[in-house]
Amino acid sequence: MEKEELKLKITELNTTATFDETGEWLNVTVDAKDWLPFAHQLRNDPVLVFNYLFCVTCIDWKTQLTMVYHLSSTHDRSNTVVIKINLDRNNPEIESVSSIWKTAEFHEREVYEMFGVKFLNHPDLRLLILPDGWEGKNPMLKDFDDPVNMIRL
Amino acid sequence: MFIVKYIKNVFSAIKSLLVGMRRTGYYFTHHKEIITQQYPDNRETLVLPERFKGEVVMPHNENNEHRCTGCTACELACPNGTIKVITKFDITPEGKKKKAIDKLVYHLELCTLCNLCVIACPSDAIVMAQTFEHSVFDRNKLTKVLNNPDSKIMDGVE
Amino acid sequence: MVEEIGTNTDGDLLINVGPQHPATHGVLHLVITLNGETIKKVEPHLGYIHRSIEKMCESLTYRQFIYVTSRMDYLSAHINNHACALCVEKGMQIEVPARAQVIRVIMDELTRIASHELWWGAMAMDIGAFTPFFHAFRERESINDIMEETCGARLTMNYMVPGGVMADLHPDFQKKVKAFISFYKTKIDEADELLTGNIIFQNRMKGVGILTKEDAISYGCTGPTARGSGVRCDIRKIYPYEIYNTLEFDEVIETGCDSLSRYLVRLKEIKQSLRIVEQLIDNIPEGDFQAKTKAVLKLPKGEFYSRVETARGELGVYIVSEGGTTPYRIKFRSPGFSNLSALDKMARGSKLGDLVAMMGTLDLVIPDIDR
Amino acid sequence: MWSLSGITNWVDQWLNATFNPTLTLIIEMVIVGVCVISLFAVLGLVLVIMERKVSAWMQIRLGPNRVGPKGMLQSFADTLKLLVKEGFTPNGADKFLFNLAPYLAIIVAMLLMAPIAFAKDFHMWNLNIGVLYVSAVSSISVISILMAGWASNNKYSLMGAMRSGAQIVSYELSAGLAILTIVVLTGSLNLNDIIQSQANGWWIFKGHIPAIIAFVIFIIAVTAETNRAPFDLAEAESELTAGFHTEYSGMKFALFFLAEYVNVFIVCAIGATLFLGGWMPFHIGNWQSFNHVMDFIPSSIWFMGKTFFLIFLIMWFRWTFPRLRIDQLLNLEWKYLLPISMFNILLVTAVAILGWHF
Repeated sequence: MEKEELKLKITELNTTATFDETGEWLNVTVDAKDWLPFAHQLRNDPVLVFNYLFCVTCIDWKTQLTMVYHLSSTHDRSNTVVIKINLDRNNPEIESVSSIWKTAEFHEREVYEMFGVKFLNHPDLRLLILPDGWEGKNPMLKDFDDPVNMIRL
Repeated sequence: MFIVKYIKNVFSAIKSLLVGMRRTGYYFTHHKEIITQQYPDNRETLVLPERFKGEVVMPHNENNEHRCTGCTACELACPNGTIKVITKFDITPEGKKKKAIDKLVYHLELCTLCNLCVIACPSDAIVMAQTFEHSVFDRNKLTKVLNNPDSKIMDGVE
Repeated sequence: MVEEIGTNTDGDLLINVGPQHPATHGVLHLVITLNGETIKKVEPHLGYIHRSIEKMCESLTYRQFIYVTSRMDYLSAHINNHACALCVEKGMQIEVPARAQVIRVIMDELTRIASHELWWGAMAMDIGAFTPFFHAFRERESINDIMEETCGARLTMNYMVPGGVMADLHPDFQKKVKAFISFYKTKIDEADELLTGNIIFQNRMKGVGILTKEDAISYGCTGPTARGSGVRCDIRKIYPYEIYNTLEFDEVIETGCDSLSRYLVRLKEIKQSLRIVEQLIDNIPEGDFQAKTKAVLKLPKGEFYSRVETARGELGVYIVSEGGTTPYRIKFRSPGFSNLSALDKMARGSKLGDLVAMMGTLDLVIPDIDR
Repeated sequence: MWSLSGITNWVDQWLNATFNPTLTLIIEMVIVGVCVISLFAVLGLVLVIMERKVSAWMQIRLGPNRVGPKGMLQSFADTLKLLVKEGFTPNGADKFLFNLAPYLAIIVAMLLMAPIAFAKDFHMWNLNIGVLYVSAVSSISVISILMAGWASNNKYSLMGAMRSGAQIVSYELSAGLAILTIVVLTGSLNLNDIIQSQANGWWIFKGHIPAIIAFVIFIIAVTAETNRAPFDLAEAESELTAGFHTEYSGMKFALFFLAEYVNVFIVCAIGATLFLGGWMPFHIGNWQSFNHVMDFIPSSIWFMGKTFFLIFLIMWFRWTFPRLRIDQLLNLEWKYLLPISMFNILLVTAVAILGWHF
């Protein structure tokens, strides 16, 4: 599906979405509170069928956090969108989509510990990679300073 | 028929096992297929390819001269901070100050042998050596100075 | 006297498999809830070998960060490097010379064969057959020798640079690869004789570790894991990169959804990779092995995503650039991480022995999962 | 001609002439005990090096080749290493049972040596129910494994022990039925009588189909009974790290290790006795000169040759096949081996009653 078609289709689903077409794929920015219903629509829409969430990550822009979801469809591989959701850096909260795409469960846990984003209604939001009882800042944030840095030693 | 199928199953199962046993039996009796290399014994005959990345060395010629100008290109190219170039100022015969290396410190323990420094070097002063037996009992021995003591830069290398 | 064996409130046995365990091939830690021999729940605990490569890459330049990615999935180090090089090339809009593209693809496929060979041996060891492990290493060593000669290293080759490859092929390369292919063809039936046809093996693999097509997609499984469930997901076919669209090879798909299908997909992929190498080895075009690039690479502001098919599945490299010499944020979408998340779904209800077989067929490489 | 029985007779006569009968008996028992223990040590050393060499050659490796000529003294080095290692007892373990288990395993293996005829007229105990004794005593070995698994206070060990319990108890049935086939054919439980009955041909070469089926079943069942791959579920290295002996180290581990190998030797010796004619030389019908040459080979060599052939077979299995799963293992026994051996024993009984055997 072409970018324009996708854009039209997505506008039907969510009127507040804003678009950015500079990248390889269509970038869609939505509000955090719209995310869960929007995700449901993307997954279950008979034309789009975004059933394949292949990358979930977060970017720390120092002023805000941006969740990035890369979605694609196994029915039509040319359908790919990048959903971006800006979050408040001090209290990042977003609905979990692990009920829609199972893969999100692990990816969200990774984002949770690395960036401190709280995923609401996540089935098992615990530390996955960091050691149990990790205290202190989330390591992937830009202002995290590792006390032990081999290269700078 | 159930009983025929049962017996067939048993025989095909035994046959599949025998096929595997034939293969291992073949290797049991064919000792020339053995691929073991007796490493410390074959050290003399062991040939490493000339591109093998073992460690970074700085070749010197017979007059104890190297090609390093101390430009720190390797230091900048290194992803791990493996190389530290310590420079000094030599006084040339004409009385000018000229930058030269005092020490090129190489931390083998940090090196990932990625070859980026060798590529970055504009005067081909450092190369990869084909050594690989790096283990020592003292970690400090892995920090090496690549230029020989009292070595000079080769003529004509800028 | 003996203390009470640790159980949870339902009276189930909790077992820690790993971080040091013969079947996890690394430092994977699984907490398994067992009812007798039957698995009720598998809970992976990761991070024992997490080096935060993503964070590390934020302080490295675009030339330097490629070498770090060899350490993610060390069995297909070359393909990891390829993904990174592709992403930088996409951002810089570097045209890679034809010779470099062919060299890259040959190396990728050789790496894939080596990786699958090791997987075959390790997986056989998981289910209790020790001999195939050593037989697999024989073939793998031959590939490693070829790699060593051209790239200068056996495992973490670091042969890719943005714009091409680091050095030209070794003069003996073609001869050695051809010799390897003809040698390998005499040994390729061994896998069938020793394992695939074996009745014990068949019974161990058939019908266990069921991962349906829907689940495979939902869990984001890729590579042979998903292709064993009938998902068409070979990046080389659906988003061809380099010269893959000009090559003749089949995407191997099995629809059994069980461990045996995943096993067969990998075995057949070896043959397809051999086919690709055979097509290319006599047709390496002359020319440069590296494009002319600037000394300092600066990606324009923006986001770049590239993906390749590693031996384990889809590896995505997501670079967010602010226009500097280092990435602002880099994310590696590693195949193992998603594949591992499906393990719980697959393992529930099967026996402890099957868990080991399933982990074998997922082909887990722990540094790839932890990054 | 020189024979082992000649030596034993001479020793017996000399002792009887020198001491009173009670003392003679005690001295003879001590000699036998020393012989068995040294046989254990020798068997352990030989079988370990054999296993390592067999596995190496099947895996296109050289195998041990450093200690002694061609690595033949490797097992001595292994033994030395195990002897000087610390015998570690885990904190939560039941100390008494934990330390008892390896000795129980080795004692069972020792007891099993008693009725075996190593050569013509050379055995410790000419027991008239030898076959029954062997099947009865060998079932004790499961207790040592259960004991080790339970006392270790380790979940892996416990699971290994439980698996092994289920496995050994099941496979004892078909092993027993396979042995019974030969007992029916010979009509005697005495191992020496069974050997004598094979003077004109070994049971598997006599053309009795039930005997051949019984031989195949016997080999499978004893492989399982001795916990050897592909039935090594009690150890299952890739699943349970080392199963019931996970927590054992040093000499206690070595005793388990030794017991396993000695058990393999014993079951192979029983197999050789029952199906391959024990120490009986290989004879072919009316080839008088060939048979005469065969008779010249000492009977002990015949026995050892046959036993080691069976041991090699079991090692060959181990280094070729993948491991079974626990439910498949029990399926194999209860759905395949047991019905087949039941049918087999019916068949052989019919053959024996109708007098079709020879």
